[in-house]
Amino acid sequence: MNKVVLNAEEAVKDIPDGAVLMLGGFGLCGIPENCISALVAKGVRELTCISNNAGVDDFGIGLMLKQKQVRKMISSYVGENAEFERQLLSGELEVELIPQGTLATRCLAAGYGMPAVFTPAGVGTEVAAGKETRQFNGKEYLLEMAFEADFALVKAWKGDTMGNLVFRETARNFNPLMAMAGKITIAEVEELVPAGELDPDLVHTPGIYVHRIFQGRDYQKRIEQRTVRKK
Amino acid sequence: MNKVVLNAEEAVKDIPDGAVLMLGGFGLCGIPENCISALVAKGVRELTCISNNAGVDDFGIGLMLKQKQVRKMISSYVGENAEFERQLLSGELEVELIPQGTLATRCLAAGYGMPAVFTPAGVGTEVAAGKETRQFNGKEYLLEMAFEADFALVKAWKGDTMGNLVFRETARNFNPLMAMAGKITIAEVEELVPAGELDPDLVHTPGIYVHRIFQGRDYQKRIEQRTVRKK
Amino acid sequence: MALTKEQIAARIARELREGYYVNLGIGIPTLVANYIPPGMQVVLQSENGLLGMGPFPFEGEEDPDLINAGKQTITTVPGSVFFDSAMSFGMIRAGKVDLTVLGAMEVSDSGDIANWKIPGKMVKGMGGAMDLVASARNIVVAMMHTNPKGESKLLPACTLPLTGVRCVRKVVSDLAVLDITGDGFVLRERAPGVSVEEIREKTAGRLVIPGDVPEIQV
Amino acid sequence: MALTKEQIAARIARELREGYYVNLGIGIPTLVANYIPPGMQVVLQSENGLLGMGPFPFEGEEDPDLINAGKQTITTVPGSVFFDSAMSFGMIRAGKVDLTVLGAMEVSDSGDIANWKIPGKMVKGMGGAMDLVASARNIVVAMMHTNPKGESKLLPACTLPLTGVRCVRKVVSDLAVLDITGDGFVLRERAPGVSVEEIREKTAGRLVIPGDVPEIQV
Repeated sequence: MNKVVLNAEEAVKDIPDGAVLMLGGFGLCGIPENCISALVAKGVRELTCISNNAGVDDFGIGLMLKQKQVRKMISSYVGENAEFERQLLSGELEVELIPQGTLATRCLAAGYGMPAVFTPAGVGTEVAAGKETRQFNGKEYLLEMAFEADFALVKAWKGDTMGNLVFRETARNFNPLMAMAGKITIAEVEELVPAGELDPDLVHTPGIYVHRIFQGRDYQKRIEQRTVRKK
Repeated sequence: MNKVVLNAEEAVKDIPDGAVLMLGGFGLCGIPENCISALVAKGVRELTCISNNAGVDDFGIGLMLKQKQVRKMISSYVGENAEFERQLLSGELEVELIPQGTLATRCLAAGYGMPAVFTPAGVGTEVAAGKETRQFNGKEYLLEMAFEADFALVKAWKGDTMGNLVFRETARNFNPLMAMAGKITIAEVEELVPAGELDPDLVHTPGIYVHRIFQGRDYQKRIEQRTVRKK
Repeated sequence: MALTKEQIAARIARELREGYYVNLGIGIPTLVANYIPPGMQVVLQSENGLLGMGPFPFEGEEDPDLINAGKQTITTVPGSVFFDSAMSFGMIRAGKVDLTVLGAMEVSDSGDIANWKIPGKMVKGMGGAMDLVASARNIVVAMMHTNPKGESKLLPACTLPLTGVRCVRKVVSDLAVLDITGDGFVLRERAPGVSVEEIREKTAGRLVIPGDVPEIQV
Repeated sequence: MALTKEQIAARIARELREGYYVNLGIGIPTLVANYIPPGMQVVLQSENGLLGMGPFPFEGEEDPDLINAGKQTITTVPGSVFFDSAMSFGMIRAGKVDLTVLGAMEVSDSGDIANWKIPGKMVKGMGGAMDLVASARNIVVAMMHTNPKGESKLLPACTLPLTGVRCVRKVVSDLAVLDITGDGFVLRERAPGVSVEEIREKTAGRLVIPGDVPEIQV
């Protein structure tokens, strides 16, 4: 039951070309930095990435885009990335834009064994094109399918050797949802502790959902919009 | 934003005859003891109670059954209660038995604004009678509707004045789900603390779902099956 | 005199009530937080997973793990709580957020809204906007009444790709406050010194003028 | 010699593998926990909201907030985690539990199971059984081969109301170990000293005997 692997390289070594990946994070907050670096180093290609955002030019998923490792992005918002825009306009990259709550809920559905969910998001818009709709109590909903992902790459604050995870502040975002949704879930953590150190009442992701875990290193945790007030 | 009410009596005072209630707890573990006592004292009748279990003869929902306050139980398991059995056989009480996971998921659906969910539980059994079924990826599912409850009565370990809740051990069970699902949610807590005392990373139920909260008292926390080993 | 962006935000803030849970979009809506009446407690939701958003951090106290939906560094307030994105949109979908304030490129007189995509321009995505407009019980749009060319943004039907249909309940523009009812835009208040005639002229969608229209208190 | 309940549990425990997440039902299945091979780490799920169920507490250390799905007082182990009932059945439904062991009143040769209701008797409810059998990837049933009257409980079709259809993968009875395949009950092992003939006689459902049938190692 020790799910610990040595490092990011070992954790991602069997991710093949063409894999469907989920990557946690919102903007650059709570992204699996170590896994992304390892995927860039490994050079795996033709990836489909399910991730709320696509990073920036020189960080996050942007690093994989720069190496042309990504064939398709499934995201809710993909601004802040010039290389992304170039590849999209040139047709090198495919993008599927879906509402943020739908993205989250399709992850939840996968983790909870629900094959599909109903959401009103996108009813009457181009997002509804080709989708089944249904009324409940006079309100219209879209039927949205649970995601299927080969690997989920998530970043937690703390984790234990059995794969139990705790997230910090808004770096939680999509991470616990994707952790539940991956066929294989790889978690990188800022602090890896022995089983029994985490309060069992206060774990966000039970280890049953996590297959590999490692102690991450050299976290940059970049800030996209540094907004402050004067003292 | 202070959601604190004085006590259970005040918290339940507007629950009318015929209301649909959700009551948290699994067996006698994590049940809203104070709210139940107040409902018994108030004598409100013709209730529909959505609760995994129905208490025992002299505790929990059993106290309300004894006063004939309950018209219908929606539960997954209703053993351990002779008065319950008597009322059921005499036709005074209606019972709808539904699978435990379906019960939990229909609460979740209500709290997450999902009008219905698909679950395989009960496919091919009498639970499926009259229900829509649908295949996804070759597996059959039942379409189950989100619950609608007028009031949810839940018991937490700690809570703050803004209604944020933390549960303890397996007393969590259905409580956070029902807390999300009630039109009006009433939480009783073993320890009520000022806003800001709970670690915001470690709250189980955000206060947005909770309308009234009070400091409970005289908790009995009865044990149904005391199983021990010798030292 | 048309309202400034700050005045639009201040007017919208008058829609707040004690104990409201509120989601504020990017742009003018964000400014609404500056005009919460003193003594009124309102909880700000940030859909990336926070209830109880506080002001920007003091210089040097930025925390990369603590951002809002606009990816800005923020702080918490006492009673704040973090959660994942599914719960965040779950509480939105379940109608637990009392008021949602959004910007818009176009609004129709039946309450349709377009605010995410301009054909021919790079599309960045809808983020959480489609979830918010489809789910929120009470949506107020903060917007300019006309575009830079002077063309009305309050239309009989949106020309841009829709974000949501029949969802906007109120528009507060630089010129007017309008409720959207089954009858179209109902003019409730006008900016100080702005005539009903000017508003009629700049509103392409169906406009209802219910007798006397008071000026917005600024 | 027919197996005792303990021997049935011990035989089922041989289906466990390092790192398995396991849900054990009430009755014989609960006993399986006593036969986990030394050194093998297996995590027990209790569907009321716990991964990492430990043994009963020492006398005087019972905690009313800490019970299993049978409502018995229990303990945790290092690495335990609590969660709500939706997540509990979510992980079951998503197939994250490697092995589920249940009792049964009847099992059919196509893998149907009946274990919750006897017509004419007070019905207490299915609890989590329907969710477990509909969702678990690998279901082993622990049961007596016959009822007290000597009638087979391994049937061509269940006579009692079903708990789930085509879900049981293996039966370990007091007489035999049988896999359920598309062909029916495939006899894999027999209790020491119990003849294939006796098993054939006491199995009403379709029985496949694939050549030599070894005895169960007890």
